[in-house]
Amino acid sequence: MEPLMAVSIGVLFACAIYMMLRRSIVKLVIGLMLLSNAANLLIFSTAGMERGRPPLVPEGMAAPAGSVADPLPQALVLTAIVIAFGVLSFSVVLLRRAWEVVRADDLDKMKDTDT
Amino acid sequence: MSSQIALPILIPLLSGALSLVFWRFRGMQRFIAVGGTAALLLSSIWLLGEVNAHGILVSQMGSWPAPFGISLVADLLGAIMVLLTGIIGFAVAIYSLATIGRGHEAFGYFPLMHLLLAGVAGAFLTGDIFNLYVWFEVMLVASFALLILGSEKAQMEGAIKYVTLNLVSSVIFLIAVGLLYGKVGTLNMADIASRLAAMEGDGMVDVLAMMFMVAFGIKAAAFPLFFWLPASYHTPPVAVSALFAGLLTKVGVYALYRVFTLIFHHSPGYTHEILVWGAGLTMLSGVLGAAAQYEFRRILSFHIVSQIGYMILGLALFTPLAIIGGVFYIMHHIIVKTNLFLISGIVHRLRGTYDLKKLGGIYRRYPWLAVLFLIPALSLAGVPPLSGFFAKFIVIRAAIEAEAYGVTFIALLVGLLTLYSMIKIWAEVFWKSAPEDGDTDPYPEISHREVWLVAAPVVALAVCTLLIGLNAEPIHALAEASATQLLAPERYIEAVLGTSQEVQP
Amino acid sequence: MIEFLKQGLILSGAIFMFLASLGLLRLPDLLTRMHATTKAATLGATLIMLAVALHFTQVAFVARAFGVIIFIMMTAPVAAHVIGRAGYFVGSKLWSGTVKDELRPNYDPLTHELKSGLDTEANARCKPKPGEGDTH
Amino acid sequence: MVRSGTLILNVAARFLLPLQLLFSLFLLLRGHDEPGGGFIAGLVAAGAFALYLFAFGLGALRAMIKVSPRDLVGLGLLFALGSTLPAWWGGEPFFTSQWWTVPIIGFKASTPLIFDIGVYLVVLGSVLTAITALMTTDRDPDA
Amino acid sequence: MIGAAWNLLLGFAWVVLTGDFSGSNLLAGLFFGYLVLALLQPQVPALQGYAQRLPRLVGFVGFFVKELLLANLKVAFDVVTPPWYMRPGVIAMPLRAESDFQIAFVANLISLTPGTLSLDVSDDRKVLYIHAMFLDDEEELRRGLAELERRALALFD
Amino acid sequence: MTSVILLSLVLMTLALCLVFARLFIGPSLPDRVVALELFSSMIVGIIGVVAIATDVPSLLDVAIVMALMAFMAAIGFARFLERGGPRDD
Amino acid sequence: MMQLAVLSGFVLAAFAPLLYRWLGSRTTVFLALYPAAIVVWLLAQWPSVVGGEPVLLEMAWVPGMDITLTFLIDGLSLLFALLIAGIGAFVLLYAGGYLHGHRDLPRFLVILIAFMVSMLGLVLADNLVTLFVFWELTSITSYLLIGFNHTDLSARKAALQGLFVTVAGGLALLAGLVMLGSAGGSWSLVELTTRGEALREHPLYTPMLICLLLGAFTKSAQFPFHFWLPNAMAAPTPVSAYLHSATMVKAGIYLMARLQPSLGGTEAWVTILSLVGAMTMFTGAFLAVRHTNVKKLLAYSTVMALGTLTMLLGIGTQGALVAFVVFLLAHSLYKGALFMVAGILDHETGTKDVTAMGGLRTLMPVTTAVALVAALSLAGLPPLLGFIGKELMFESVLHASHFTLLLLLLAFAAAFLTIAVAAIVALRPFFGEQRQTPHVAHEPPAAMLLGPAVLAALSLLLGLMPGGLDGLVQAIVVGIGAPEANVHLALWHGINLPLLMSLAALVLGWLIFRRWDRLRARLAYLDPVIARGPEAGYDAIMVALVRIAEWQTRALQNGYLRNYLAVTLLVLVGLVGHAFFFRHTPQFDVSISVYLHEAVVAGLMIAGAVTACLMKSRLAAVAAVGVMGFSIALTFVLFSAPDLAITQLLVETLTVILLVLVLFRLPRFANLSAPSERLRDLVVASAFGVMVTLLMLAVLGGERLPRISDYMVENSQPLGHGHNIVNVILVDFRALDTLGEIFVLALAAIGVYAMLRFHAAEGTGRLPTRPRSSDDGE
Ligand code: NA
Ligand code: NA
Repeated sequence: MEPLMAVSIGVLFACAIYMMLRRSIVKLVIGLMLLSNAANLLIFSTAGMERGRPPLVPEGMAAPAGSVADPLPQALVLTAIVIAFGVLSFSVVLLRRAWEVVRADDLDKMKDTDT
Repeated sequence: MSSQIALPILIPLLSGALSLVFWRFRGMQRFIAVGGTAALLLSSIWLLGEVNAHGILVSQMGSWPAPFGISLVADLLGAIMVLLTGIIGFAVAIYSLATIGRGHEAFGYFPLMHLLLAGVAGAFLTGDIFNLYVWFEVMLVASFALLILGSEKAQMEGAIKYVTLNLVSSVIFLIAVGLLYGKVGTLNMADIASRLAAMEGDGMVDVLAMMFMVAFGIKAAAFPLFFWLPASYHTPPVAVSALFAGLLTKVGVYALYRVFTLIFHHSPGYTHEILVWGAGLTMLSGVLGAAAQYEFRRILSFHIVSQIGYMILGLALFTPLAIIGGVFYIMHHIIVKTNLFLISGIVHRLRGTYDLKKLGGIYRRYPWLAVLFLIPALSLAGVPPLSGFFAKFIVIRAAIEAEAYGVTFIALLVGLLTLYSMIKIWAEVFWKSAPEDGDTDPYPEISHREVWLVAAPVVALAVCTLLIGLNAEPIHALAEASATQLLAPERYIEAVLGTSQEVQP
Repeated sequence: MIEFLKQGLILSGAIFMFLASLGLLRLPDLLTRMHATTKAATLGATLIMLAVALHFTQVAFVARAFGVIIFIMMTAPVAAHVIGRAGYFVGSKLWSGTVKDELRPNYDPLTHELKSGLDTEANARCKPKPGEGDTH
Repeated sequence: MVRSGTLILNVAARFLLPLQLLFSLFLLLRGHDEPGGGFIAGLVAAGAFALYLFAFGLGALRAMIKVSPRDLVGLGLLFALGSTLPAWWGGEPFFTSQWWTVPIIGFKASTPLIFDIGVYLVVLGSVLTAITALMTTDRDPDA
Repeated sequence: MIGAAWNLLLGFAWVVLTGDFSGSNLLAGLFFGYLVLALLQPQVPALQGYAQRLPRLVGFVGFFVKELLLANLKVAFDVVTPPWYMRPGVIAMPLRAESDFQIAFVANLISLTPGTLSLDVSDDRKVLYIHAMFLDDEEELRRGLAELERRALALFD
Repeated sequence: MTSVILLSLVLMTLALCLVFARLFIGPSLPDRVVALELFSSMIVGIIGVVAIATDVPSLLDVAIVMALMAFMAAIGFARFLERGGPRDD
Repeated sequence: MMQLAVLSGFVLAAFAPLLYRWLGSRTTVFLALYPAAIVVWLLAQWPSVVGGEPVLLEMAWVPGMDITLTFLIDGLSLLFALLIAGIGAFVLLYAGGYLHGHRDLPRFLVILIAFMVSMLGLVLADNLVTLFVFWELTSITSYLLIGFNHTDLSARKAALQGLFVTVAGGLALLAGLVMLGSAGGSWSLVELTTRGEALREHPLYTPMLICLLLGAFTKSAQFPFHFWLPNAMAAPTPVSAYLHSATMVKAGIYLMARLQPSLGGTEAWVTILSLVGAMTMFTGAFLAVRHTNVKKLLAYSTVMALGTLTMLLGIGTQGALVAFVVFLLAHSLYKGALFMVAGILDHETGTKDVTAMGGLRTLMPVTTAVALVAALSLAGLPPLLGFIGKELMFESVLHASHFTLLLLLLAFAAAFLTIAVAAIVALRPFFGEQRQTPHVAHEPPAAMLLGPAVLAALSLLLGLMPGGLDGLVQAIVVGIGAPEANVHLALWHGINLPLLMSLAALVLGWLIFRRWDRLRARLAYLDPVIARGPEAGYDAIMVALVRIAEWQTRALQNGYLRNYLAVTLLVLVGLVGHAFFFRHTPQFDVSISVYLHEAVVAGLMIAGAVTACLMKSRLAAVAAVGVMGFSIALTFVLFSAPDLAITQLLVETLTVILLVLVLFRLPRFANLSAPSERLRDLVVASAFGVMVTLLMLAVLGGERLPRISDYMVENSQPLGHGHNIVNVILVDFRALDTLGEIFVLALAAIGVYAMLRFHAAEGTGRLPTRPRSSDDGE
């Protein structure tokens, strides 16, 4: 499954980047969403994927019998998902405020702060 | 007892949480701002003292032995950076009392400031690569929020670029961490280092090094990844600019130092050579960017970029002397650059603009401010005997001794152009007479209390600059000790992993 | 026996789900599509959860399986109502085969008022015009 | 004017809210042993309030939860930070977990649980802060 | 409501008394509680009609599942066969239900029943607008809907 | 994994594809929202089957959350439409 | 500790304004005591130094960097220090009169004293770095002095020019000093003197020499860097008298003399120094006669003198070194005096134009006398010290080993032009018919006359009794590289070639003086040529600098986010790609086991993402992203991550809600990019995607190490008391991550709240805002 995921994640990243390179801020935000999702999947699948063995210790046991999916990347991804959610909600609102202030969805019209 | 390493992180976190709880109580927030940053400063002084006395300190969070839990590690570089964070935090907190508008205070300025400091301190102290990512994000989101506080048009435009490019950097970092974990199965930096050392010859190490280089290069605003910085740093309230200017990019630089001395130091002929070129181009493009500007804060912003080049150069040359120079440069720069931004804020307060063409006459009206400007400005340009001179001198000496003549030339040229920029500000803002007929001042008089609040941090930082210059020996000794540690990663690894047996819970 | 029942439930649930998706794809207008989704998917999920209840015999898991059934039955119609209503009111086109529409005359798109129409029974009985609904 | 909700939605919200909140507490408390925990539980609770918000509007939500969501955030952060301190008090590194058994009911209290409660409150408070802020400005046109 | 609360209370009391905190024991407690309440019902006015609800509920669920399955098959048949046999339309159904909860309950049940979908309730809460898929026999449909409403409301008596 | 379960899984994921096709085609926003809503309902079913197939009851919690919360997305969309968002958007 | 005594001058400088508040116009007298005391101290070192025993006062500064505050007092530094402190004292007094009542006098004194101390430090320092420190300080302080009339644009420009040129040279000097220190293995001048042999054979000798000389040449206004010096006459005259005659410009000369024993004598040294020096000498003298401004005349003649000194160092014979010392001293004395006279003229008449003055001898007889004596020394006429210097100069040029004829010609030309300058300066204002000047001239106050009078008198005295200098000159000459010397200075050497040359020069010079006005008119034809000289080069560089800067900014910081992004990503792909293909041998282990439904889920994920890109409608794109999110959740379900699946779908749901709430306000998608742009972006995006895929495959296929998570799996229950390992990691093993993460969430919430409400609150005026105290980001 991992090689298939590698390709899928590549496509996801490509989509994300493509969206971010557009001039519309809305597309930029959608690109950011795709980007963080792709990164999370990458962490998840690069560590190896395991079918049907969630990292849970059965009731009454000290450790799972046999191998389980690596819990650490899962915890990392969980953290990353929540962080991405926070960042994304911020960006979404930022884009709305930017639209209200600049009155354009066109990023090319937002270059006053550079020279 | 090294558990207190966490204090410089927990104190600002606590201050931030408390100011959040006291959201509606302005006085309380201001009190926490001063008290919290003062406590941070004290704890960071203590930490540096401890590290200086006892070597690298390690604390295993949750008592989980390394590499399984998260280790906080304070080596000299980390402790120095934390101390600088404390200094800058305290200075900016005082300055903010006078300059931050009520609106900003009412909408979370102080909690955001505390949490920014927490993120920065966390990044300096963590010994875990993913935890570093988390602190980066804390710092980043705090900076996002500080950047947009006020919702001006320019802030929004700047913030979009800032946010986007920094998020890209975070994602690159995250990808690199994911791949690294997949490869070596650990997150503890010391453990990564020792495991990668065992894998030497596997070219993936260099590939991952490139990812980290770009990720941190963006954070550090290195060429050609710095776009977000000049686009945004001049837009928020000046206390925020000062905080950013002093600390944020330096976290990127710190991360480069950490990673490229501890983890990716096996093929410096490849990785560090790229860094050399990056450093040279960063210096040059930053300073040229500044030469094209006529706005106080924009000039200063571009100079952050160019100075970052010097710091990276110290790392890139990768000789003991160069690392000393780099560390010295970081110490000097954080103080000086923050101070310059604070001064730009005072000028703005007095004259209502940052535009050099509209400014003037400050030298005549406020000679004390002129002197206060000259100290950091000349220090930034590397004029002796101020702090910047020694920083530049060591780096250049290292470059010449490493026979990197091309980059030496750039470094010297950039020094000249930096002076040119500072002199431009001096001539336009201070010497030139004010454009609309000299001494008529349409701006409200600055109150005594305000003067004290804005001048105290500026004076204190200027005194630091002078002291670092005139009494360079202790700072140099510190930088030297820090460089020795950085160039002996096995000591770091030993400190982190070696203690793991004793703290077994 | 239980194994056989379980497999039957799973398969039929899967089939209903497939039918739901087919319906969604094939049916001609929003409201008819919603019929397919709300019921068939709910039924499919219910059947599968029954299989789950048979599979995991512990009470806690059986309870959870029934919990899923109950929750999905509570939420699916609400979602359908909300979407259907919104879709209708913003003017989704009705299928040309639609035989009547007793709502249209009682709805004021400007005020979003929806009358019962009981006072003017005649209105309620009026014939629908096929294809209308996009007059916003 | 647009009504904040329909009758059907309102009834559903009124029924689902306690259900979802209860479920979120359930997820929170047994998250240490089964899927769940502070984040997930906080997100579920936030979703529950969001539903209520959509159905009854901002005023009703404010009347119901009384405290400002922002204060929930602050409180949660203090909880989470506070949970790290007992270990320090006992001379162990921060975050070292402490376990106590509550005498009568046999419930196992622990710093990780307090920490998770902090996480729960922060997640809930943050999401609600964002959503209510968005809804508020949605009110007055062109605010 | 009071009946249900009592039942719950008795169930928990059972659990505590037996000292067995498993789910099955709670079920048992609830069942015994129900029995007790059914016995007490004639004496206590507040519990009026409580015991009758359970059989009604069981009957209703059976009715509902039957409807659900049959009508689903009808829709499914139409979906898989190429031509459309359906004759959709929106009808107004006068409501007997009065409280918000009752109205919503009826509306959701109608939505879950294949072939019908509650769109909205009129502002005066007298009429439920329903989208129906098979209006071949409108009167039959209206009768079916009324029957559903009646059975549902009976649960509240 | 028995063939029935595998068949069911394939059937349901293919069903997801059909749903996605509707989402892609649209044509109006409500159509897409319906598709999304159905998508999430189907996932509940799939989770149930996977739970049986892998013998992991913990997955039921995922299904419960899905059943309880996923319809919120539809409610959000509906709100957008009701507040005057363009329906073809 | 004498070092600190000298450097305490900086503190004295800082207190000058305070002193001025107490002492008023007597401040300068008081302050002059400081250099006077230093003179006394220096004179106390005289016997030892002249006795061939240099004084070395050791003191540490930054031992870690081998930087010391050690003072080296040998002949050379003693002479320079005496000149600096001595003339400094007079200049202070003079400034008190010249700027009497000027509101910026206190500030002026601050900088002047700081400059003086820096200059002293420069010549006394034994450590290369310390020398450089003071070197740069003189540049900065002189910048502030040149720009004293800071509201005047031309003064600011001149100051910048001086600074830019000298600091540019200073940076080259720094590089040179570093090379010198590294090559010589020491940072001490004394020690380096003994290592000349090794240094001259060091591979870095030539670059080192060039760098050091660049520093010296710019500071000492050597051709082609001479232009800044005349422009620096924008400074008040005391500054010119001090900096541009006696002290700062001689720093470069000092440095070259210092380095003579370590680096001198090579082919490169002789060639560069004598040619540049001679060229400077001639250029200075020639350009001088074009001017009527008395300060410019003197400034160019200073350029000429500096050139002469450089040339003499280049010639490097013992005679040349003796000539160097005498010429140096003579020049300092007469030029200091003449500048102060020029200042008196300016101050008293209100003009600097010599053609506007005339017949002042009756109004200011003392000044006239002083001017005459100093000018005679400038012209190199007996019996003044300048005469001895010039004769010795001619003598050593005649014995130069290289370019003898060329040097001789240029030296002769410079000599007669200088005589003309001397005549113009000393005769034109004071003799001839009296002219109307802006002020009615009269003798200046004594404070202003004292300095020039003493300096002129010294010129005369030392000319008459040069023997008193023998010891010092000998000490210096031995110190700077003559193996052994036996110096006897005398006014009269009999009739020899140099004397004849002097006579010829006198005649020619006189002729030029007589026909000066016509000559000036003729020379005006040369203006376009001169305008294309080095100064034009400087201007061009400054213009080019700004142009390049602006071009670069337009090219890089162009404001287009997508360009920034594309560049950033391409850099990443380029660097990573290079490392991947050239540093690493990829091994892809593509064994794949996939169930159909898993593949379908992955496909749906991709389909959702691609659809999100293709959709013309925003909400449809959001829905497509939702599909992707749900598919990811399903992937988590299929691959044993229930916690992740729950989180993912909750987050996905809330994100949709959030997006929908926000998008409601936003405009629809507009198609803004051209097809070519889209293609370009597609290439960038694909490159990134391919990179990620390849990296993942490489990691999956390569060697992999055991995981730390095994420990967590083992210990989650026994030590962490939890059955859900992921949760135990989140709240225990890696609780610090989680703590950071909830702060991120909290921060995002504050940010969102502030963004939405701050603005709203301001709009309704509910917010108490102080005017102007909150910064606006203009
Ligand atoms: Na959890
Ligand atoms: Na059909």
